[in-house]
Amino acid sequence: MRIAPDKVMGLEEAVSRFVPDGAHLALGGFTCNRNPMAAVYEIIRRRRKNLHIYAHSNGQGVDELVGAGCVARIEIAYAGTGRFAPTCIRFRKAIEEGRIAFEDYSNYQMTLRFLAGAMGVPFLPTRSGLGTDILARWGFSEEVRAADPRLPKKKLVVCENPFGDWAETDRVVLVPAIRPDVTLLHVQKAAPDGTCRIAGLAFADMEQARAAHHVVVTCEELVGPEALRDEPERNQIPGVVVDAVVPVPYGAYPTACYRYYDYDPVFLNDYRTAATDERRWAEYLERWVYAMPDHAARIAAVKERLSAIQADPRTGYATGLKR
Amino acid sequence: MRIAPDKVMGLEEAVSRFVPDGAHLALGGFTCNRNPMAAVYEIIRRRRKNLHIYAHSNGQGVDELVGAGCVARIEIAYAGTGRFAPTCIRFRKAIEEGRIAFEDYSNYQMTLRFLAGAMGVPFLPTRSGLGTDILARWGFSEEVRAADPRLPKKKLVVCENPFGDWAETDRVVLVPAIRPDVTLLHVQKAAPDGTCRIAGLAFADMEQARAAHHVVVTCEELVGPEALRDEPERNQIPGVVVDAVVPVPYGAYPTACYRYYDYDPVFLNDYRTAATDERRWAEYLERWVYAMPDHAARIAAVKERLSAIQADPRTGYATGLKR
Amino acid sequence: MEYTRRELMTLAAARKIRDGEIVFCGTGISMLAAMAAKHIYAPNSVIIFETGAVDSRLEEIPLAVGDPRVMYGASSCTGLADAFALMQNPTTGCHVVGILGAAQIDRYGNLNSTAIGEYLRPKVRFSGSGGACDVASFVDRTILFMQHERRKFVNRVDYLTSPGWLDGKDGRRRAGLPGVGPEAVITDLAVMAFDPESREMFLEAWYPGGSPQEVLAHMEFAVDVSRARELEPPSARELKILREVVDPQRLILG
Amino acid sequence: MEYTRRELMTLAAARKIRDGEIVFCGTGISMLAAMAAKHIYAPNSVIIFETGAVDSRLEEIPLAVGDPRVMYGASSCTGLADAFALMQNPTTGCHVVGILGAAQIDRYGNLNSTAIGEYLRPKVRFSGSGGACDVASFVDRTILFMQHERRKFVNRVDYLTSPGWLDGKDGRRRAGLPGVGPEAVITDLAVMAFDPESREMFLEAWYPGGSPQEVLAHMEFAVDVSRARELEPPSARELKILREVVDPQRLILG
Repeated sequence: MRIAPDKVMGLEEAVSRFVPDGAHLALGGFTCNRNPMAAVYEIIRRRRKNLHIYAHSNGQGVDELVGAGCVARIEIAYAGTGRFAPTCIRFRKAIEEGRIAFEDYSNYQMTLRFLAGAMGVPFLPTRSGLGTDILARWGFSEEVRAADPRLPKKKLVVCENPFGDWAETDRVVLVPAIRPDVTLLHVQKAAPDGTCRIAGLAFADMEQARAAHHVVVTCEELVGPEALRDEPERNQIPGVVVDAVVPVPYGAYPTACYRYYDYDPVFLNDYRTAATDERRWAEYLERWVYAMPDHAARIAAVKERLSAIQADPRTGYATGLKR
Repeated sequence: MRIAPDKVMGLEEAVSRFVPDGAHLALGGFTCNRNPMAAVYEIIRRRRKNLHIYAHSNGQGVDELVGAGCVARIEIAYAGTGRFAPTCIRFRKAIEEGRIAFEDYSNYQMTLRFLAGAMGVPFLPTRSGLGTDILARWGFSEEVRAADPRLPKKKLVVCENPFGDWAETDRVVLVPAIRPDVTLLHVQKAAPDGTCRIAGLAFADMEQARAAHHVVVTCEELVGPEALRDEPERNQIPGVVVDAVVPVPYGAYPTACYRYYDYDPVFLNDYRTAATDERRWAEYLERWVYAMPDHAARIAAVKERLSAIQADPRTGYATGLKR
Repeated sequence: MEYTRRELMTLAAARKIRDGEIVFCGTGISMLAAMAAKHIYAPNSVIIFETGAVDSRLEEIPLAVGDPRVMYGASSCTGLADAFALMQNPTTGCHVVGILGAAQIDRYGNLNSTAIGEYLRPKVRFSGSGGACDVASFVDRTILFMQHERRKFVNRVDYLTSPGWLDGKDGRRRAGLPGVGPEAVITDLAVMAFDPESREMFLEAWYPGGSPQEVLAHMEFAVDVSRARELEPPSARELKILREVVDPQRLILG
Repeated sequence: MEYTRRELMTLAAARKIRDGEIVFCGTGISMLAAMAAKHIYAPNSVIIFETGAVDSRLEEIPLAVGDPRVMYGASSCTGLADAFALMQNPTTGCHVVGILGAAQIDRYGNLNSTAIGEYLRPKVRFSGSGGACDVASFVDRTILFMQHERRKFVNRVDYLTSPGWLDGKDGRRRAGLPGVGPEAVITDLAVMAFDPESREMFLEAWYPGGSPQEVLAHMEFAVDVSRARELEPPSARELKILREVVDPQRLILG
């Protein structure tokens, strides 16, 4: 959080200030939609290490960070991008080869963990997971937890209902709060003070932003200071919780940004091919990330594809897109 | 909840079907804003008895229901309408004269209780109220609670943090879920299937609607079945949770309805005068509620005042209104 | 009329959806089944996604639950917190039918979509629960999609991601779970159901041209086949709507 | 320059608000103080309401926190759940100053806005907590408004609605409450503060024309007056902005 009328800065500055090595990081968006990809690529270009990632169903962003070796630990519910990669490929390899530590939750559990952080409470209750290995199996041992003040002492706790059988519930699972150092979001519109207006589904962006100590927002359009104040009920994120506002057109590419552009099926299919093979993967990173001075250069390199993914004003996506 | 493409009905039918004597009832809106007044007056006209009310900061609606003798019990955080009545007058009299049972909570506690109901969990945690009489003093005794399956066995429970000192929290207050029989809301726009679009602050309407078994929505404008589906992110309430949609212009009068009309300071000041005296109060009820066949008649009786409270398109309220 | 097994799977699941139900959709074939149900048998069913879209119109088939196509024409689009609350809340949750898939299933319909082998150093890692564990925990009944392979119908799942009937009988109730539980498993060979007492899987119907023996040969555990019959093949109308309205590009039908 | 006590009260509270703070507003004079602070001393302060409005512009003075005027020009307008979460969350909550009023106060700044007499059958019933208990529980510091009357500054509040320093010293921490606690009480006679060790109320300043003796005569309990001084009267600029910009209709100033 930061209170200032103008938080506009470049992506280099925002990543340099708010995403150091070892940062605990949450990513907005969902699978192949509104991932903060420009910020992800900037993090990879800066060769950040030892990141601790909190994710619900993050697809593309998580996979590229893991694949580039930026991630030491991840708490996650789902790593996939739908049909393009039912399981994220670099994520899968990293786990099968023992290169990252990880712990599994469900999507609702992760959402509630962000919500608990946003609410400033240590936990929230749910019935999700009773009887499952999500409860029984921990990714981080009791010893690792005891040694690290950034990890809760327990993964999940089952609690008998202290109100008897109120709400016909015998017991609930308590999920511990997450308080990321920084949450990265990509939104359609933002004002200089950080006020954000998200079109379409907000996923868990609201909870992820409010849970974090710092929030970096990339946006398709930077609007004037007053432009979003005429209908404040349409703004999901108030300016006060945001630290940096970075205008980045196509900042979610190759994932979708509702009402602006669709995911790029050509790129995502090429990505799958690249991710499957070590040599091709190294080439991908070199060509598409390290060699690019910034996101604008990356977008310029695919500019012939952009017309195909422009959003139809009626549907908000690229109607009839060859997928 | 009800799944049907067309839930439009008259207010008589909606109240008759969903608000029987003894119903557990939640009211939307806040103090002098967007109270479901048309529905409240219909309930009074039908001389409903023994209602159990769940309210956060409900002002006008609660006061008129209590004053008309419809209410047996109330769980509440705040009864007032701002400057017009810092404490609701009929509410105050009813408590001082021992005519209703009541129990006090804070606004956040009540909001969380509705949210817990909406989430289907028996309780939610907060730090609010530690060390206070809101925790220590119960309005309904342990015996009353034990005898009534509609009341949780305990008012509030203090719980040590099972995650140690996670989130720097030693202990939290657990607040029990509320599941009203019916929630009454007044919104700006609704579609026949129950989809609602609220302009401006939603208060706790979203949580109150989702917590309830049934939801009756009155609306300023009934729109076509497709009219709200172009921008679904602006609809706070999905059709599935709604049981009845009742078009009632000026359905929140004399409280405000953002972007449609302001509260009526003349009426609210007259109301205060009436509420203060038993004879005048009986006259008020007779003239303004019982003698009116419906809400349209009531609005027709004040039609010369309506121009003064029309909302300014720029501000959403009656700019410069003499208050 | 010719049809593929994938088409029959889709229709076998869609036939189980009742009008007026809320249908929770995952990715892939479960999306097809929900759309087919709405277009063929259950016009008043409401399709919801864990991402927060309620009553989506789905003019084009989404390739993920985060696909912008799930937002089209919805009654509301909020986020995950709201969508899962709707399913956990018994008032709405008990009208929800969830459609899920997985990598492994056991005789009680418990699902694994996390890992094969050791959890911490698996032979094969999958995507993880996503919303599957949540849906399987909350909603009234679930319909499961599986490929019918011996390595997938196992005595014990390597990781129990999403609760089925747990250890059978009243296992769900004992664990504190609401909802009814898994109702059917739709595979590329058969429709399986669960015994109302023991909660053990049994064969409800095999696909035309197949046999109970073929089904049993593709499972690590044996199931009761005494109640089984041959499934009705798809009608011309079912196939027409599936092919022309639901997935004309054959993005999921293949 | 002439001024009313209500004007001085408003300004005495407004002077305590720092630039860059988030100001939680209740109804009435606390709204005036927040607006005066923003217009006079703290242009980058952010006014929030429990109803969910964040960074309201307040072109006209609201008569209640549910008044549609709180929505004008805000950065976001959601609802109560979100507003209280912002205050309970330590990241934002520790930048919030809450301005509250009550019917009774004790030496530790504990507030009663519920009832005088027996709780279940009170002599006088008030509105109840509203958001006051929540704000007093969560936020970093609070500024309290009181009428300075003997029956209001009492040895023991009849009902403890909103926590101050509880029983003094580290009482808040022992109870499990975050935040710093009450910082000042602004009355129609004086500004009171709290001792950093004992957390007992003491007299910080009396109003021009008054005296410490006058203050003590209006309280049931005695307080230390040795640190007291006379308060600076309002400046012409303060009064001009208060009268011409903040409440030109004198809706709250009277």
